[in-house]
Amino acid sequence: MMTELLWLLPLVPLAGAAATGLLGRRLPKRAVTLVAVGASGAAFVLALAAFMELLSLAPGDRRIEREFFTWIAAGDFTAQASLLLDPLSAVMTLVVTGVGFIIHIYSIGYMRAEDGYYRFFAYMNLFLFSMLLLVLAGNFLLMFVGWEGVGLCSYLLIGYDFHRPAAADAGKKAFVVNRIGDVGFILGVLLVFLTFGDLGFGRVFGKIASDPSRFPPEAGVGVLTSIALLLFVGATGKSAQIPLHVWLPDAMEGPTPVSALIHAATMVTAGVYMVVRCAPLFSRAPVALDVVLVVGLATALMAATIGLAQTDIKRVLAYSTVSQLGFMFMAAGAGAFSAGIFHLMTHAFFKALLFLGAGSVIHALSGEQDLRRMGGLRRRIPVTFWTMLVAALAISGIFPLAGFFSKDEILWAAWAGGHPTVWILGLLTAGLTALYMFRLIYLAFFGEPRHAEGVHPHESPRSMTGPLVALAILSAAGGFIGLPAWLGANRFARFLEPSLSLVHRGAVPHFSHALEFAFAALSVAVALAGIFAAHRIYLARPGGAGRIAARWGAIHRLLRDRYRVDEFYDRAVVRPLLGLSERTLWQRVDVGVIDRAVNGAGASILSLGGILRGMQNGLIRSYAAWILAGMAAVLLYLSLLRS
Amino acid sequence: MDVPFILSWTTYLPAACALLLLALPGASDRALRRIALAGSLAAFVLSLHLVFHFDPFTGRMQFEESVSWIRLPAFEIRHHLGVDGISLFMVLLTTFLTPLVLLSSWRSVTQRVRPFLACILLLETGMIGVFCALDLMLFYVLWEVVLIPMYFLIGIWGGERRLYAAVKFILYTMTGSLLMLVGILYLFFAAGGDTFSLVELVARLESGALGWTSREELWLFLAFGLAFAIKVPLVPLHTWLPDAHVEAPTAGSVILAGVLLKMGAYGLLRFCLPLFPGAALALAPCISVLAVIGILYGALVAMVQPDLKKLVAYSSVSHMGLVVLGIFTFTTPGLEGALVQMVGHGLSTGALFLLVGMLYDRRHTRRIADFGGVAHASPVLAAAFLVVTLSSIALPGLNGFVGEVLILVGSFSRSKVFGTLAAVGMVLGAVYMLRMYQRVFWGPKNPANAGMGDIGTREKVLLLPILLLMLWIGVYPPPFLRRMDASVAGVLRRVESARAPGGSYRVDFMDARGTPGEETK
Amino acid sequence: METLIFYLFGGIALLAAVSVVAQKNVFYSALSLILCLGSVAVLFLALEAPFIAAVQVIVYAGAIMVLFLFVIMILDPFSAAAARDKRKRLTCLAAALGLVALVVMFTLMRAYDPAALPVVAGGIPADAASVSRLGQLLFTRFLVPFEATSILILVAIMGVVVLARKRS
Amino acid sequence: MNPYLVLSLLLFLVGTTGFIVKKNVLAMFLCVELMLNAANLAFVAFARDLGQLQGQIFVFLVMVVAAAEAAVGLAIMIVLYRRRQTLNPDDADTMKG
Amino acid sequence: MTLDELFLLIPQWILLAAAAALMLMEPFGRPAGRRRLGLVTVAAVAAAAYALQLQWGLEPRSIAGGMIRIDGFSLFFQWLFLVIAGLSAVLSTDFNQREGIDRGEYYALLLTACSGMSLAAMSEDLILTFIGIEILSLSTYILAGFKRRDIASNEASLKYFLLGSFATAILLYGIALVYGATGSTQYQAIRASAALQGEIPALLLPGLGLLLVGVGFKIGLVPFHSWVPDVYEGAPSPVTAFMAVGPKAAGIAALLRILAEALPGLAPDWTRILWLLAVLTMTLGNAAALVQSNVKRMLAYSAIAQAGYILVGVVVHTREGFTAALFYLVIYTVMSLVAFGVILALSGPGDRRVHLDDYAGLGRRAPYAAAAMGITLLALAGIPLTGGFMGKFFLFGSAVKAGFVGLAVIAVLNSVLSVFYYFRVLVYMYMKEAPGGTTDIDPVSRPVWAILAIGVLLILWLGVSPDRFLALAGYSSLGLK
Repeated sequence: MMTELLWLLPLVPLAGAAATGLLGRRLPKRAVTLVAVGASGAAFVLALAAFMELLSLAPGDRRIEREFFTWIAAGDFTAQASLLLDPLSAVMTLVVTGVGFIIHIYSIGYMRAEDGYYRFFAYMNLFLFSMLLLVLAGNFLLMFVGWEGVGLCSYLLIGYDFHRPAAADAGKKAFVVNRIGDVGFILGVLLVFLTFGDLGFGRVFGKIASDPSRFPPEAGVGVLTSIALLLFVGATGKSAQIPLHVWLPDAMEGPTPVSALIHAATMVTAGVYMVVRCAPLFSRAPVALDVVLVVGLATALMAATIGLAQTDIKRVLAYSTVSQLGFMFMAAGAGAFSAGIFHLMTHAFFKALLFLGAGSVIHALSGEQDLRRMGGLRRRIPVTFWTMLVAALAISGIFPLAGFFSKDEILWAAWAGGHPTVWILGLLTAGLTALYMFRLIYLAFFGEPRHAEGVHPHESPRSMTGPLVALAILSAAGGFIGLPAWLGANRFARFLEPSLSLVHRGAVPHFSHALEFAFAALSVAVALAGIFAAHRIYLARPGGAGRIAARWGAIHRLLRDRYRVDEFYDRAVVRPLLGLSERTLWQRVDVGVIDRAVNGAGASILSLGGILRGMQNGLIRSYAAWILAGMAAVLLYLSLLRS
Repeated sequence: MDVPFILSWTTYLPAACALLLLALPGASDRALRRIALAGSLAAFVLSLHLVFHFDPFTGRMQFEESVSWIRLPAFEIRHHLGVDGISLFMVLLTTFLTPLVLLSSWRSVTQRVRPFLACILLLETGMIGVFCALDLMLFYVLWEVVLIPMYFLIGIWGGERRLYAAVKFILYTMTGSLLMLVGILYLFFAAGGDTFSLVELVARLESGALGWTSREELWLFLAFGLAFAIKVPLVPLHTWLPDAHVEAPTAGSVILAGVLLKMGAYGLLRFCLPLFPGAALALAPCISVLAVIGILYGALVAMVQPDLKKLVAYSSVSHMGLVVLGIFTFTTPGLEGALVQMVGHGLSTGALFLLVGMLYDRRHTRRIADFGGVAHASPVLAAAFLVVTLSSIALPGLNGFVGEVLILVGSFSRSKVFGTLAAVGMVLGAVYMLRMYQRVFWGPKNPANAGMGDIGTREKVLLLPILLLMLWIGVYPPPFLRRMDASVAGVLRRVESARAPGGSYRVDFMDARGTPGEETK
Repeated sequence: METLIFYLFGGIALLAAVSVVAQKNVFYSALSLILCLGSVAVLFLALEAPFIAAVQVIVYAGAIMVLFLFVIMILDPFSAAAARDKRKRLTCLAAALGLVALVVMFTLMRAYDPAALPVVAGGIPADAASVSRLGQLLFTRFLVPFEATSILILVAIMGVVVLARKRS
Repeated sequence: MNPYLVLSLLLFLVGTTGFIVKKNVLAMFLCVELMLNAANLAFVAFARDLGQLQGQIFVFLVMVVAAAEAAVGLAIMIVLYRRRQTLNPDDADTMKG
Repeated sequence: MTLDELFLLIPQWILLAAAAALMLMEPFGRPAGRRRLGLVTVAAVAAAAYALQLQWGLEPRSIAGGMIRIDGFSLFFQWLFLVIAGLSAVLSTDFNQREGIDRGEYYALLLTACSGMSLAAMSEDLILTFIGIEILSLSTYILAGFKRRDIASNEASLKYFLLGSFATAILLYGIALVYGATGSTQYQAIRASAALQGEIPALLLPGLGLLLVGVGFKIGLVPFHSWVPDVYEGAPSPVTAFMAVGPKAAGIAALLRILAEALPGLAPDWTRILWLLAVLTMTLGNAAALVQSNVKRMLAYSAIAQAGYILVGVVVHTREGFTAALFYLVIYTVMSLVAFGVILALSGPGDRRVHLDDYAGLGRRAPYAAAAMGITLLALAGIPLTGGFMGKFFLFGSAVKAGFVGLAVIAVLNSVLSVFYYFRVLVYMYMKEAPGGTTDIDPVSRPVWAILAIGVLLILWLGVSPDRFLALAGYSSLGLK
């Protein structure tokens, strides 16, 4: 039943967006709330129903593709408007609508006082629509529609407070950086079409899998590698990986629910989703996979280090997101696609929770975001504190919270896949994660209150704490659907299996459960060490952080300035480009060369006219001389130059 | 239902209306405006008839009509009109935009209303005629006729440097078109000197009854192509465009960007490709290079423009470069993409100029730096502007994307380098458009905008059809694409015939780049 | 005999022509021209054109040139001497161009050979009674040009009346 | 080559050059008369060479033309002199450019 | 000369009789009769036209001892000249009264000039052609100086006269050389003689050169053009209108007859010379027109350039070329007369308001006159749907067909050039506001209005439906060869 109504799933939020966007200005807030939140809730229900229906099918049949109409057809290029529901998209749909619904509810309270209330919800619903389209798309081009759509919504929502120049700038930056990635993506799509003559996921992957002679899995750099790398460029843009990670921290200028939904839980994970969706392709492009792995690792490590030195609570979380996304790509790069998705899901829970919690903190402190002006909030906003603590533990990878299972699976995959260096650095990153996360917790909730006079921290309303609790439960328990093999069967991986059936798998060396367990214990230990270090530095010894910062001044400044990547881009790309356009192309080429040539041609003819004017001197005798000269010339021609 | 002379009716109705305007000495401006609007709407309704009765399954000309115009012993020039899938939407775009343009000038043009309306209506006749004409001379005549009202529109109702812009416009375009006249004459005599009919000439070429040396063909192509390239405009022949756009009144800019530029690309498709396929093939690499340069160059220069109209003008250079690139891929997606992009660019850039005009009406400035925070004062205007901006930067789901992606498919299949560079244009497009949008509409409340007010009903009526059409093309383009298929296939067949083995032209430059195992048809 | 006459009067005509140009005073230029015309009249005689020679002396030198002299005397016989020259280089230029034209035309015309001419239809042979033949022809075959010259004279009369009359 | 023709050519070119050299409108017109005379000489010379009569008729007609021209020309010059008290052609240069 | 032949010359007799009558009306006519001077002229022209119309369809023939040819070509040009004379007379009436030069001789001279032009076009003998041109020239010398009290008019007259007689002398010497080379001045005889002699006779080439100079002067070809701007500027405006079309057309007619009928054997030579002259004429005429600020003077230069276009048809020397040249002459005549008509209608007392600044804001001050001027300028620039375009189209077409693609391209680029200055007048009329204190436009008389209106309609009609005139021109060009 539900599979027949698959089109409803994205269209419900779209209808909500249209209704709130077009009519919202005239509707009362209550109606807007009803429509928008109702739409997201309905989408969640529909997603749930679809998921259930999928579950009811035999694993082999869990792939439902519906083509609604031909979207674009020109010559042999056709793109269908087709939706694809399979375990992978079902999981994503659930995450998107579920977290989305929760955050919609949270936003009711958070955005209560805003003028642009309807606008906010219209954008949010539009985002849900785009994200669902991205997730459910049955072919590359339609996916690109959602892909750009979520970029647009991100742009709109970051720039929601458009009167603040910082927000406006951040929105534009997000869109442009995303666009750079999108170009890679669309080029990848074009190459897919060129290579396979088709764009549908099923058919393309089928052709790859069924034709090992043309697409040998272990080949070096071939067309598949090109496609994979181009697509991955798109992923780096959307998922804020090096070198296109710069937009995400700035995106924190958006309202906090937006940060939670778009820039933590869903949109930024689209890159991961896409890579996993294209796993049959990536898995046959080992070079590309290595690139994914290295980029993921580098991003994870770099972002984690930056996270240590940030003072804005949301920015810490943003870098944390970048770092965690890096983990997901590490998983994909190591071939553990389902682990990536698993971490994607758990991360969605606890990171959304962290952001919402941060939002609650900010709300409590009347807009204060600087960690240095917080402290001692533990008792003032207990619900927020406890739920955030759960999330912090989860992200740090403390057993048995959700993050533990997913992260551990990734690290294990890296080791098992034969990348010990990756494993070590990953482990280090996990420790750093615990360190910066608990730095946040300690600075915000423990110690002396440092907030400004006149601010009276207060707990958030029920509509905000409710979602916190719900997400806390998910963060705590969400991991159990993907228990590792040594604790039982990984049901999550098995569920995803039909979506990954075409993935090429090399020989996997077998390791004992004991080893796996040992590794898990090690990672928990590292996390605990991180927490301990945080406690020592930020809580036990006041001023410890300052001393460390002073001792490693250069490094600290480098981290605080985020490795100065923005400045580098500004100097290496933005300003040269603007200078080139302004001075060389416009002033020199356009005005200086082309226009001058055009005007010069005119001017030279005018000056010829001027010369003629001078020759027309009014004297009869010189006119006669002209006639005589003409006569002489004609005669000269007739006598000498003839024939 | 078969309406006789439907194309003539559509074409000449606006001109008749213009004459009516000139013949009504006592009428008030208000009445004149209404008459003009009614006339253009009637033309639009007539053109709708074309769509509904258009047979998408034939590549031949439809609604053809042909009467003798100038009959001489040796030859005759015929008044020969017809539309096919290539011209159909150009005609529609014209008839669609003209009423909107008239509506847009309702308040902003208060001086010399009568000649203004007459100019616009004459312009409409010329433009429709250009798209329908199947006789080379008729085409040429109408092509030139279009210049004059445009010249007056810029020169009389334009901005401060209007005279310079008008002269530049006319000299640039006349240079090209007069050389085309020589080309037409040469072609005519080379073909036997008895017919100017495009259909007949193509038929002769196809049957082999007519032929020329490759050298002749090259020169002929250049004679035609120069006129079209100036009109498109192709870099480096584009410098008339920013000036003309900036100085023209809103209505002029809309028509200029919306329709006039399309005449160039249309000419390439309609004449250069079917008549000189060999030369088109031979020159495709050079033209593609220019087109790609245009895409990037226009975008980069647009990025640093301080004037709204100038920015949009340079963005047109960029977008039209894409159209030319699409045409010279000689692939179905490329050509259809170019056509969709032509329509789409007409809509989005037309709408942009309308919106800039609305801003200008309110603030009497077009400098980007003078604005800021407009979204506070005019949220609906800001929203509409945003949609149009997004369409212009090819956001999926809006019209720009369909054309752009098809062109990219076409060009990418020909040359990965060109395709990639063209795609880079997408990024630059986003940069300059969003930069502009941010600086104009976002930012803190600006006291200068205090008296702006949001857009009124008339302006909403103006924008709504465009926005809906953008959405329609973006979401469900098959009705458009389907009607182009047969005609585009016809053009491509002509081009391919020149590529036949033993043909004098081989184009290896562009095909050489594909990796083994991925030939495309 | 004829050669002698040619060189004598041809030389005089040429010298007189040069004198027309060389004289500073227009009065003497006019006199030189009369001398030139007279010498050419002698050459006409030598060329067996007595009627033309007579007309040349009577009408041309006699009437037209006298008219010239009258006008010169009426106007300003000695102003030419003081005339300022706005374009000094023109003299040299004219001389150079005249020289070029001379050389070029001379080279072109050098090959002139009347004997090579075929007999042309419509040619009127010159005979002894040429003067009476001349009159006859003027009123038959050349009637139209002759009448046309009368229009010319009508025009000239009108011109003089219109232009030279006293102020009305 | 016919020596009369050479003489005629010389007269013609002296007239032509003189027209440009002279700085008096009357003298210039005298040079034109010189040129006409040169043409007349050529006509008569050709007529003799060809044994034809019509060359002489042409000369007669040309003389009439010359007379008419002279009348009109002198009238124009008189008007010029009345208005400007000059016969210098270089003074008649108010219109130029 | 038979009675029959006299009958064929009746149109000319009528003109001359009328000229004589007009001349006599001056001393003997009463003052009241003066107003009718123009009317008499027009009546004479109409009568001549009627007489001419009776000759329509006659077999081509030579009359007057092979001096005059009656054929389509002659008819065509006689028609054209009658129209020019008639229209000039109408344009003159008001002007002459205003300027106080309303004398019978004026109209008489118009008629004699017309007669001279007709002779030049009909003549088949160099001597008669010479005399025809001379009649025309003498008439126009006088007409140019008709405003005796005006220094400019006098100066124009003097310049025209001196340079004209200089050129005439050159022409005459050329005729003498041709006579010496071929033993005849009759076109067919020249042609036959040249053909019989096998190689080109020695005197024929310099003869050709001098003929080209002489006739080129009349047409105003560069570098024999220098009199044109000054004389056009100085002459009374109606005379300028007449000169811009009449003598030019007569020169073209004579040139066509001479080259096509007498000297076809020298075609390679004169084609190349005229090619160069055409290019020079177009380019320099246009370039000089660009920098003019006096409208009359600008149109003078434009007239030079237009002659260059017409010359294209001669250079091509095919049926199509001749036809196109004749056709363009018709159109050029109409365009020129309308343009000068507007100028003289607006020029004001003393014929002074001829500066571009005087045209500022004309579109509002005198919308109809401005519209007439505007359409004419568009036509002169060769914009489609005007006769000017059709004319150029057939001219350039003939060039392309005959293989003169380079010439066509140059001509076309020149058209672009010309757009610049033609449109500058449009700019002044429509895009600039009149400066304060501009005087009002004088009322224009009905006859002048009628001429302007008919002219504009003709321009448009020729631009839309040129078939008939083209057929006429084609029929007329049959007379050549």
